[in-house]
Amino acid sequence: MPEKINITKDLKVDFFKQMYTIRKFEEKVKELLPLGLIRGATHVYIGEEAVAVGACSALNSDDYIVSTHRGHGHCIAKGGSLKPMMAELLGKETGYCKGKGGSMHIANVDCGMLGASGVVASGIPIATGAAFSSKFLENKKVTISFFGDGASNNGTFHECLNLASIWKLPIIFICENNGYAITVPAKISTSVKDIAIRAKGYDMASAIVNGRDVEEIYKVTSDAVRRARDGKGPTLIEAKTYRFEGHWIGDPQVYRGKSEVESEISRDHLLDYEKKLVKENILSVSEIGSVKRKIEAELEEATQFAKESPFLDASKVADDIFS
Amino acid sequence: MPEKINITKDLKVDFFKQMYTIRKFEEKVKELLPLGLIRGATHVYIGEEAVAVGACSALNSDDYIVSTHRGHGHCIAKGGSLKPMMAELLGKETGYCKGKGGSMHIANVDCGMLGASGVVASGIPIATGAAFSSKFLENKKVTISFFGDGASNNGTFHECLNLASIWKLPIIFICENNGYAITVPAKISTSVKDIAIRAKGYDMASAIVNGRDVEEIYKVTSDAVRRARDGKGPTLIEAKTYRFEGHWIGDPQVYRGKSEVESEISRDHLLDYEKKLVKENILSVSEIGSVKRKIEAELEEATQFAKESPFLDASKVADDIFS
Amino acid sequence: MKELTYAEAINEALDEEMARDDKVILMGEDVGLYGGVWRTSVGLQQKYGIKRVIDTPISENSFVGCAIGAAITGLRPIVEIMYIDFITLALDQIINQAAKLRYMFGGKVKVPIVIKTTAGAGKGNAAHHSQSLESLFCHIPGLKVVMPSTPSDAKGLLKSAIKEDNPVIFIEHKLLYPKKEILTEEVIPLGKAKIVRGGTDITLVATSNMLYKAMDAADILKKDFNISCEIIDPRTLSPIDFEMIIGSVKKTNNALIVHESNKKAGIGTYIASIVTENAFDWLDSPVNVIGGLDCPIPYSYVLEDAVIPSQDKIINKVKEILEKG
Amino acid sequence: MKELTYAEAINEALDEEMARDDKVILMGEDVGLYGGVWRTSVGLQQKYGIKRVIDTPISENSFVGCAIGAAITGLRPIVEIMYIDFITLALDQIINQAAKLRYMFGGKVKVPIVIKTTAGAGKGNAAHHSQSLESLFCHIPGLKVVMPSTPSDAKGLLKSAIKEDNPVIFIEHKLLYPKKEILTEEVIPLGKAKIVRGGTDITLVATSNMLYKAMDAADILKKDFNISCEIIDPRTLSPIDFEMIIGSVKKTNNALIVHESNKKAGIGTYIASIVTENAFDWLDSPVNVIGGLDCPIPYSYVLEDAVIPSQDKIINKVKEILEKG
Ligand SMILES: Cc1ncc(C[n+]2csc(CCOP(=O)(O)OP(=O)(O)O)c2C)c(N)n1
Ligand SMILES: Cc1ncc(C[n+]2csc(CCOP(=O)(O)OP(=O)(O)O)c2C)c(N)n1
Ligand SMILES: [Mg+2]
Ligand SMILES: [Mg+2]
Repeated sequence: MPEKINITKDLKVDFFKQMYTIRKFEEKVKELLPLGLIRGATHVYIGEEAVAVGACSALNSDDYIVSTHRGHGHCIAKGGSLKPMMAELLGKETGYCKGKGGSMHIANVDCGMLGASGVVASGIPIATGAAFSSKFLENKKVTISFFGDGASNNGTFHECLNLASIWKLPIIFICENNGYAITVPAKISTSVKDIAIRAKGYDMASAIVNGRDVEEIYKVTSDAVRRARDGKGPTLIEAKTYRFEGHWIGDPQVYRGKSEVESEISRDHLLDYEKKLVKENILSVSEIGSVKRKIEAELEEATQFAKESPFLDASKVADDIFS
Repeated sequence: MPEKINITKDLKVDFFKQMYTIRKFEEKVKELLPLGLIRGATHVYIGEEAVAVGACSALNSDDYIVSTHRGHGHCIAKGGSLKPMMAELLGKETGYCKGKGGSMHIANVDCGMLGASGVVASGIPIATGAAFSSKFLENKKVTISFFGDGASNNGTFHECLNLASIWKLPIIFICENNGYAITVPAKISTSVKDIAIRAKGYDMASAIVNGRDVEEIYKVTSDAVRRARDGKGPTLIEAKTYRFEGHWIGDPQVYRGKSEVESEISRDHLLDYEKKLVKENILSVSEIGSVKRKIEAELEEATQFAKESPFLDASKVADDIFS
Repeated sequence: MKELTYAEAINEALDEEMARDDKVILMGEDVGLYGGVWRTSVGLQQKYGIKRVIDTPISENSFVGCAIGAAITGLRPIVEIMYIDFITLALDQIINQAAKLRYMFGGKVKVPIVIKTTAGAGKGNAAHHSQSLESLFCHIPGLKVVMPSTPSDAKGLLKSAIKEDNPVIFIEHKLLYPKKEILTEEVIPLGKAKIVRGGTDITLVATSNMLYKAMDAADILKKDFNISCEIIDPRTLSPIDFEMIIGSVKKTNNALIVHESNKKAGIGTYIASIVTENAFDWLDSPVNVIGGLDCPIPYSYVLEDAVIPSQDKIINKVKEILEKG
Repeated sequence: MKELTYAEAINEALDEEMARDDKVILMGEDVGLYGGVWRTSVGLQQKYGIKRVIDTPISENSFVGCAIGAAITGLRPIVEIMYIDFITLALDQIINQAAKLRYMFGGKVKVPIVIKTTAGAGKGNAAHHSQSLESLFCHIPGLKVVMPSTPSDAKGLLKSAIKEDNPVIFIEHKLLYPKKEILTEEVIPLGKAKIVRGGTDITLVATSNMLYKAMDAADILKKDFNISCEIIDPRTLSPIDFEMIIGSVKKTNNALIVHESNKKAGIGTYIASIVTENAFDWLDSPVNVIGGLDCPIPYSYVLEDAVIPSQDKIINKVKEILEKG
């Protein structure tokens, strides 16, 4: 791990704010779903916040990311605003996608978030293409492609790592290895324990990071970003993480033991990071309290905004197919 | 490389016969194509004979292989007869596929040759499935999946190596690395020099063999076959080989230098093996001569048979779609 | 006589066929321990073991291909693709291998494989989890395509599909899983349509979940406008039972086809066209087709509702057809 | 005024568009150094460099997806899929990403990508290198589908496709590459059909290589039976120029559609159905469709000939239609 990268106090505060925002956003989603305000398959990011936050903080605002079916965290970490996000999840005209995309297609192209995708692993080629563009246009932009452990068994993973390697693209592949693909444990579907080892098949740099350690993720990603920007090619980073929630709201989680889940949740990086900031005298307990209240208020406002926004009129349903 | 495997004199003679048969068969194909007797995309195996012969000789007659678009050599090595093969290439009713398949779909299911395929890398899943069957049925059969260096960049390669590994299937993946995919050199399309290294991404055994050394291929494959039969799972074998001919008849071969081709062809394993048999006192020069004449005569007979055979009547064109 | 849901009926078909023939296996994502996200394989891994009910990695093209390879070497695999939208990843193996292997090899192999999946919108799952792609498969020679609308049909047709020696694409509808019915316990042969309701003024051909919209529309057409609809559910879309459909149209002299997938280059206009070619002189009006709007499926329910053929659309089209005719 | 082959005309369109706009790139297998197995990109890598004309690995789904990603971030990629049969590997990216990205994102991106490929039988390449799969793309909302029949159309339409801000599937025909013509040098807009030959008795709608079979059939029908055919080449299959087709049918009162792909759930019966819905009262006979035989493409020329629509089949069908009508 590159030690030279310095993390300022402000950045640490920012890490906390973003992780807390994601956590609270997802809790709100969990609340609105059973009410029918949010519909359809919706996947929350609770437990994995540090990955998106650490990784996206290593990017510039005009760099790109391509997300997964579990995209809210990535969207927030890449600078997404809560109002159009929540409005999108409620299917409203004021949402990022006018209510046409919803949770699984949340996108905020203006801040380089090129979209979530409902088809597992299908974002990897799109990300590879964004990196291809940046190299072609010599605009020094870097792309992060997020995907899960399950996705790493899909053919596009292989094809794109090969493409990125032969073309030396400015891209970082971040595998969020949370150990499961819906109900299927990685150990029965994935032939290697460490997905990072697959980088060897493409002569690619790789790293394994603790997916609960936002600072480590930030540092390792920053290093990969620097190398990508310098034309030194792609990196595969595997973040070992854990999904605290079921794959869907109400998931009986027959595929993992209660004790496993409890023990994982008991090591909550968000609480730990809060304590760490206090211990390092970066924020006092009361400052933390006010940061939290501010975020909660913003979230309430966003929810209100989303609820009050109109639906796009049905007469416009067939707009936006062609430009 | 496993040294304990013994190669009998008879087997060595057999290696030579098969390689010579393939060479002559392909030369006949080259002769018949411009005459219009054989049509369509047809890919000859000249230069790569040792791979099919060494590998298939390690199998039992009821084991399976799945071939590629370059399938004549595999078909012969797995016990295919020249008459129905040549008849198939001439599109005749007496061909293995009644003239419906042709060169790119040559198959001889009865001797475990489950077919060539026109779609690169598409045979890998089929082979994986044959191995799945054998494990399921506990019939101890082993499957070889042949494919090229180009195919190793396709997603199915990745997906199937993962499947074979997690399910411990009795399969051997043999990559015929001839350095080119049509006109595209492996060095610009393939991120690693040795495709065998990709086995690491699936926790799979692997080996690199000299694709001109039929005995080495036989030994390494035999070892992998034994392990597969014993339930010890799959192996990836990379055979470094070279295609002496253009990808198609008349290929101007702009993608590789004349001197490269000449130097490669000058090291002809078939001539070398002939000399070796003489040197080892396995066959005399005159015995080799009569072996050759016998094969040539058989081939003439097969060609005659194919020419004289009727086409399947057009009225039967839509048979064989459903069973 | 027992009442089962569509999901339970499918589960029962799988169970009975697995009990009958130990070469029948089931593979797909989450079909094992969990019993499938649509709950159609609940209990099967527990009953038949992990050897026969297999959770796969997310490798659609390859596990379908693997099933094809297994099918030509002695097994009878059933593969689940969780949503039909993801079948796009497996189309090479389905179109180029499953559909063609037997033909390319001159009849030397059989390909007894069932690919079961689910289609349709209505759950707010947006563009990647809501499509109706049955027409793609109907276009490909060498495949059979089944789309059951009722629990009894689902069970009866799935049992036939599993017994079939050729590749079958078996398409469920995600809104139908909770639908209940007392099972008829027939084995239903592939390729046979069903007259769901007799009528005299117009033939409505409706597939999958659209059957219910057609029935509701027919109720209102009868009650409010005294229009009598004959309703046919083709059940198998390839091959299609033209005999029954054309017979009905020759009687009613009018026809409307309703399906959820897009109209353009779809199965509906194919039916319309063949009916027209064969019953032109009997037609009082052009055969019409209502399909889903020519648009990806949007997320918000306001928009989603606007793309799926509605009862009102059917009612209005029937009235328009009969007024013109 | 110069005479060019279909392949050369395509090459010229690529060349001119690459010269005009330095964001236009070309990627695919063997398109670079060698100039493409169909010779449509000869000389382009030499002229525009390996940065803009890129030989790819055999990774269809991913290099198409990569091109889509590049398209939404500022480039204008053209991707070649060597044979349309292999596009099955890339359908997830085409159907789920290219066709839907703009819509799913509420109009926030443009997807200016051209996927060029070749279709059709006739060269003894058998089942994996001979299909006509255009209908699959016509069925998917969000894609435009072009199928030129002449060198001038190939050039004019490809130039329009490259300028288009939406995904275009551009389907060449492998038998047409050597076809020569003095180029008209028009830029041909997408979505416009062409009346290739005026006539009064029946409208023949023929796509791609079938245009020539229709013209030959029409010659004989004129000469031997005094039947006058109006021949329309739709050129763009999605969106389709129904105005011109329906206008013609209202004049001739009869129609036959001919394409090489399978009839079942194909573009032909869609055209037939829409024409019938809109011109029913003008029709003297049912609109008919001739498609390829419902069969994988066999290898031997005897069998291959039997699956492709023939001049004789067209002649017989036209006579049958007009006798009945
Ligand atoms: C191609 C495809 N196959 C299956 C699915 C259904 N599905 C949705 S999420 C998921 C699991 C993905 O696992 P992973 O990549 O590890 O991501 P995670 O959900 O764990 O974040 C699956 C199988 C899908 N969306 N796309
Ligand atoms: C999916 C697919 N893409 C492209 C092609 C066209 N094609 C035929 S052979 C070939 C090269 C294959 O290279 P490799 O796997 O190395 O095998 P080799 O020909 O060298 O034996 C290509 C690209 C194809 N048949 N299938
Ligand atoms: Mg996971
Ligand atoms: Mg090669």
